Amino acid sequence: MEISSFFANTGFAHLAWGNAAMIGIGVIFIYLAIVKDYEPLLLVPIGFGILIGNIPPIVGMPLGVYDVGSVLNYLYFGVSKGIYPPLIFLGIGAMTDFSTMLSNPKLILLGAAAQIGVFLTFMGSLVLGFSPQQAGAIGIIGGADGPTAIFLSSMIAPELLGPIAIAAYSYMALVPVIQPPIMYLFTTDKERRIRMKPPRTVSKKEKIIFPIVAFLICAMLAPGSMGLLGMLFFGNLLKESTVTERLANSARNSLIDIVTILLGVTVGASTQAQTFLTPQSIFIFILGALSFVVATSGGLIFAKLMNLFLKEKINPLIGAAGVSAVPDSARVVQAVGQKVDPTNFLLMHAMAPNVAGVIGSAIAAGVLWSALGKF
Amino acid sequence: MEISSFFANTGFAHLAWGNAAMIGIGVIFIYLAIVKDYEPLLLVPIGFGILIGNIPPIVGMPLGVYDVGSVLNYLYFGVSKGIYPPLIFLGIGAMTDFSTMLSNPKLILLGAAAQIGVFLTFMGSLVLGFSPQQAGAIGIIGGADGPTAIFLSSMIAPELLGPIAIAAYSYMALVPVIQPPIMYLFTTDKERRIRMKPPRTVSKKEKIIFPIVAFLICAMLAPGSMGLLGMLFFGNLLKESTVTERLANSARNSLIDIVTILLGVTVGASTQAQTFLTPQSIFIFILGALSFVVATSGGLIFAKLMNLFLKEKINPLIGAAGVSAVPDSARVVQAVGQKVDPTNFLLMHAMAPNVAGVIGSAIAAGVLWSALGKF
Amino acid sequence: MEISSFFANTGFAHLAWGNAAMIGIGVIFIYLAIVKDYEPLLLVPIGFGILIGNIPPIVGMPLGVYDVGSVLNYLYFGVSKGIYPPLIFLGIGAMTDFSTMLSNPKLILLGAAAQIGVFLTFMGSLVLGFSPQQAGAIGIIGGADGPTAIFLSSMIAPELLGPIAIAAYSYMALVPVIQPPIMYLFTTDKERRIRMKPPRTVSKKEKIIFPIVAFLICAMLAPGSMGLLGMLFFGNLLKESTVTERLANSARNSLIDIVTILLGVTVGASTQAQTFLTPQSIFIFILGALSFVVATSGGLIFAKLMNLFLKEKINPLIGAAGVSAVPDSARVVQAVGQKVDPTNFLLMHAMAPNVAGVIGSAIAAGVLWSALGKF
Amino acid sequence: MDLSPFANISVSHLVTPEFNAIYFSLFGMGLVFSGLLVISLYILALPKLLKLPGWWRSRRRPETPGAEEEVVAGANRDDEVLLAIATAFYLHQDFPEEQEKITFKGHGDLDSAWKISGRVRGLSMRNPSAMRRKIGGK
Amino acid sequence: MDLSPFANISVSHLVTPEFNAIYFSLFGMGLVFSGLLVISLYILALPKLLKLPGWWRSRRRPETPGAEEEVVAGANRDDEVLLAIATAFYLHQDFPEEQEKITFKGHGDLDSAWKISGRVRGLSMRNPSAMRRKIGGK
Amino acid sequence: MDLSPFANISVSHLVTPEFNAIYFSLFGMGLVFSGLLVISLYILALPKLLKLPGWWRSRRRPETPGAEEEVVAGANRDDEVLLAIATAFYLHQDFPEEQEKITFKGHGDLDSAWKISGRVRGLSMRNPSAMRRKIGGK
Ligand code: NA
Ligand code: NA
Ligand code: NA
Repeated sequence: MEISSFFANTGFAHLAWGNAAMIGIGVIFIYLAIVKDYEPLLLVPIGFGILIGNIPPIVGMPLGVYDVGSVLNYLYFGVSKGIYPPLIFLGIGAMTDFSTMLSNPKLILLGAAAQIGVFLTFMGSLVLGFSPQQAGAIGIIGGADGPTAIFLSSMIAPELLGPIAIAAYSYMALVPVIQPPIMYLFTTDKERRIRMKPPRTVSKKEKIIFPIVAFLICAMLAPGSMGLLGMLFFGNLLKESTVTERLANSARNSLIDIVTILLGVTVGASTQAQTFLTPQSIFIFILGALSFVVATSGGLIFAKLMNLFLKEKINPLIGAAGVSAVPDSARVVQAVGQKVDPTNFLLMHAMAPNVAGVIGSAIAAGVLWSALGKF
Repeated sequence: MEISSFFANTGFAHLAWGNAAMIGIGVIFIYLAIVKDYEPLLLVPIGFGILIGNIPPIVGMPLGVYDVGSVLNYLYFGVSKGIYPPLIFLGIGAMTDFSTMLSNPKLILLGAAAQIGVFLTFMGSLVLGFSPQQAGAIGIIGGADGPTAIFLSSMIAPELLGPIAIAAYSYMALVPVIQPPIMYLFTTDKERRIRMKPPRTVSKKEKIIFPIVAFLICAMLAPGSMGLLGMLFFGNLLKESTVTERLANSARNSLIDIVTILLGVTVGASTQAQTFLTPQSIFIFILGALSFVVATSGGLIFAKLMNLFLKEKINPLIGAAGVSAVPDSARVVQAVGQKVDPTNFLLMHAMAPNVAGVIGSAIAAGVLWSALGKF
Repeated sequence: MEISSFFANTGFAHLAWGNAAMIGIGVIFIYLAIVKDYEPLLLVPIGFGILIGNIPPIVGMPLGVYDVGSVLNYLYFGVSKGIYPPLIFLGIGAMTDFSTMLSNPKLILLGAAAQIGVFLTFMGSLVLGFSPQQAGAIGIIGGADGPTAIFLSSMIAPELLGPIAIAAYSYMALVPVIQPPIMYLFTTDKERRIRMKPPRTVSKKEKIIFPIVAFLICAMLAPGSMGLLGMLFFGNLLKESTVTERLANSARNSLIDIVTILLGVTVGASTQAQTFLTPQSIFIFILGALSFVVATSGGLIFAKLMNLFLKEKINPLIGAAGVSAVPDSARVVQAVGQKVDPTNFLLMHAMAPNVAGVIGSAIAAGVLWSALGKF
Repeated sequence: MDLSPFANISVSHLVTPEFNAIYFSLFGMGLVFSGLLVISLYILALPKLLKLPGWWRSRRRPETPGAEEEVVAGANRDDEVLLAIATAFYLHQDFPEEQEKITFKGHGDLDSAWKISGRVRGLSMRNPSAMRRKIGGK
Repeated sequence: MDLSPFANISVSHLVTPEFNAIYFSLFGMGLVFSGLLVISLYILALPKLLKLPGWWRSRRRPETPGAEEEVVAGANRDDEVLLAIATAFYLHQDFPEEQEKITFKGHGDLDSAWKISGRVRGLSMRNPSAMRRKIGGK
Repeated sequence: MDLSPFANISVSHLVTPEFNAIYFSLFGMGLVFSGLLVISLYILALPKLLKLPGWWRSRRRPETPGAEEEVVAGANRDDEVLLAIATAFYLHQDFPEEQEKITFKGHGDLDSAWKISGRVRGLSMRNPSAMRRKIGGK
């Protein structure tokens, strides 16, 4: 066995420019997370995962997420089989308070309107020559929910999981940069000043019954959304039931943390330059950006449409929260709203379309899966 | 691809009455847990799981626990392979205090007497035409320990796992309703007034040595009980050793919570009407109720027998705690005892047969497994 | 089915002297952990695991770690596939403070010097007739890091995993007994009195950038160390990044605790006398002891060498901390140093070579893996 | 497609014999809307449903449970309190030096932590004021 | 069996050539009883066993450990205290503004949280009063 | 080898045609040393690198962010405070009896616990004194 073969084994020998570029991207993710505080809980694990994934591979040693028998491959199992996303939804459900949504149900429709981004991007992807399955997985980026995007692409377009996941999380992190310009474009100063009356009190019993009924409705309409929404509403029932607090607590802490760490680092590690830097990926990033723009616009415009019929007007800004990316887009609404009127608190109202958007894109994912999963 | 096929895919199209009935049962479980506070940590997850499991299945989409490749199927793995029960026993061991048992060892025999319910139900099941393996798995319902029942049936009668698990947990939850009448039937007012002298202090060293020796005794006698009792006593050693507090803490909190959530929801989801609503299931529920009655009676009667020989009498009510269902049956003893004498505290004394009953039914499970697992 | 066959099934019938001896060893492990407080978080689980593993096996019943389909076999999967060690390193990274190392980088070399123990033991093992793969796995015992030893042997010499893991953890626990004599042998009273000036303050930014750069350096030089060091430095970034505190918290608490419990008990259970009590195992324990002696000596001597060139001398005792076994060997340094000068605080300084030793042996493991994993 | 990514771009992909993407997308949006619409209608209806007398009774029961229940529930409520006192006293005799700690442990272990959470909740639910809250704030 | 569940009911199932269920059930109950009986006998015997002088000595040792041990254990006990002071002082100079927080962190990390739990326990065990408790309450 | 463990002992195993263990071991130690050496050199160099002006600016920015950022960040800082007051007030009207608990829950849930940790950190980073600490203690 030759020493020279050692140097052949050291990463330097194989380091491709692509890997160097990806490592740079990983460092940027970590930088944005730490210094700009963009979705740090996601970007730090993904960013470090990108570093791990782009250490040039060694032939014959199982190291990467795609090498059968490697540790990363075992941990990646939860991504490739779509196991992590429902578990994350379980934790999210256990920490979500649906009361603002329950107190003002008409705002829920804004969460539906934003899903136009999903379907327009789906069609755009078809035009660019992606297969229907791939197009569906790319379209769901517009849902602005990382777990939903990972779940659907693991089911119908696993070959694109890496770029789709990275695109989804990147744009979710960039919501404070992407959305404001669109919000200014589609709303007048007068509209941005609209105040909404404080939401009514929601009884404990309404909160307890909601997740049960909402689950049945969604699962009946789109069984494909059952995996994600089942866990989301189950987690919420654990939270609201008042008798399972310790379970809700573990679900929204240790469970979701551990799954987030494993999902983030393995998704990051799945971006080996060799497979990641392709024209397809570039298309996916362009389409992803488009989908966020369309989704945001859809929410804003639908809010203005609703105002044509509503007696007490809603502030169209909250339409932008329909893309979900909980709770960042709701914060952006709050921030933009306060710029014109510092005493106007839109955050609570924006949370309604925000969580509705999560449900909406899960339903959309279910529809895409049941339609495209077959053939 | 026809739109009509979409409506075919929406659950409504397939909704069978059976599913509707099961969904009703799931809602009742959740109602009992929240309003009646019956075993909420088990009934809420199982109840919601029943809802998930009875959304009518879609052909060609992996959604249910039995569909290979579905998320629920992966999570159900821990049930079907008997992995979750030992982990739950690990957590239970890390939160169980055996000192009342150590301070009054003769009460341990009450935990053995209650296992008569296991073997009589076993014979009853044979008479009803179940195979020996199925009969053994049904009999263990009388052990009044959900994890033990799931573990044994996953090993020798996986085809009945769903109904057996549901029966076991349902009756454990109903212990406050099932046991009192039997307790009144078999005990006189005078017996119910018997007071027992406070248990002696147990030294730390006794507590530390106990799980080690107890494990060796049980595992030597019934190696089949090793998986469950090994974890139970291991968890208890972590708790008592005084030097592994942080491990015991994680075992009795995040670990057991996470496993309980996954076990509960997947066991619930395994009750699809199509496979669950069979004459067999009805027999199993009848036999399960019977086994609880017999087990309770066995404990009460044996306590009265012991009093024939003991100088200082024991209160026969605590015999009913021998069925385990920790700690509910011990609480029932306390409650019934206080009804005749509000200043009589039986809870501590009832904990001894109660935890002994856990060990007893694990041994019984080991015996049944090693006898029936073979042929 | 004969009753006699039952007695044949009870453990007593099969109990071999080997099992009895191993059970004795398990009890001793637990005794040392509880009474002597030697690495209790490892020895209690391993010790109890030894008890579980040496209940005489029953033919036809899947109970042991090596029986396909048994619960222990599923839990052992994380050991046999090398999944647990990186997860433990993740937690260790999330609790390690590299600032003493950052404040006095030259001490890092002591952590390299101690790795001489790894390679001399490797050669010694070859001489004793072990295969190169086996020899490499045995050599890494000298790294004094249980997870690293388990990871490497699971990759290149799975057949020796049991004895290697037990040897590694045993000697780590015995560090307070093994090291002091060697430290007295190689150092003069005058040297032991050397005081070192307090480490400089390390900026938050240095702490954040360190894990990223250190990972890239190590992974490029020895890609085989990527799995372990990737998780170690990732965990450390979660800790230092200041924006992912909740993830770091779950990693260093529930995650590492749960994995430690499962790893400890299954590694212990893998020591069935039938496979464990072999001449090989005896050789492995002799070689393991040797490796600890050599590693300690290597660190001490290299420290004295450095003093020949350094203006401000370092206390050679801290060289002994280069073997890692974090943080016990650093504590031993502190204790021995204080014996001659009760006001001399070496603990902080000893932590630098101590954590460097962890990195050093992970690199060594990477080198051994990439060299021996092939043929 | 990797080689010539732009070669394959065409609007014709939207409508193929076996799959009409435009038609499907409209349907999909429709389903998303109808799903969330049904949910919001249900939410609007719920408060009224909860007002129905039948519901009141069924929900009221816990406040005035049946005889059998009463025993258990009632007794439980008492013993929680009395037991604490009894335990504290009995332990006081044995480990005077570390009263609090052990008292807590003793209680926590007897009435296992695993169940206590549920139990405490249960009591608060039986407690009228908590119950009132549970039924709807006022 | 699903079709005619009642057809297959018969007591004859209890005793078949290859499996005698009654016999087996009696044996099973016997095993359960003997297992728990042995445990209770052991529990009865244990306190007496622990009284044996030999045990005392072996268990006493930790209170008066051997020379080598003494160094380490003794030193450890001191350094925990002195180190805390030293650390507090040295850190005070560097980050006066956030003393507590960092002091705690600094200490917690140096003497890693991962081990501190075990360590603290260890100290308490070497501490005579704690030891006394450990040996049996009085 | 199990049968005659000592039969197979020989120094010749160290150097075989396909594998020279001595050579390899020297190389291995070399690699370990070089790895840790590079790390220590990097650590020595880092503080000087961090002094470079370019770095300062890029790191300083968060203290004086660009216009767009300012809006969001600034607004966020305010709303955290104002929102707390507003929420407390609005909730006070509805559930006077359990103010604290609900106030906390309300806030904790709206601005989800899942994100709050990151958010709070973020604010502290934008807070100058915290920032100073982050940049290096003095
Ligand atoms: Na969405
Ligand atoms: Na039982
Ligand atoms: Na080491």
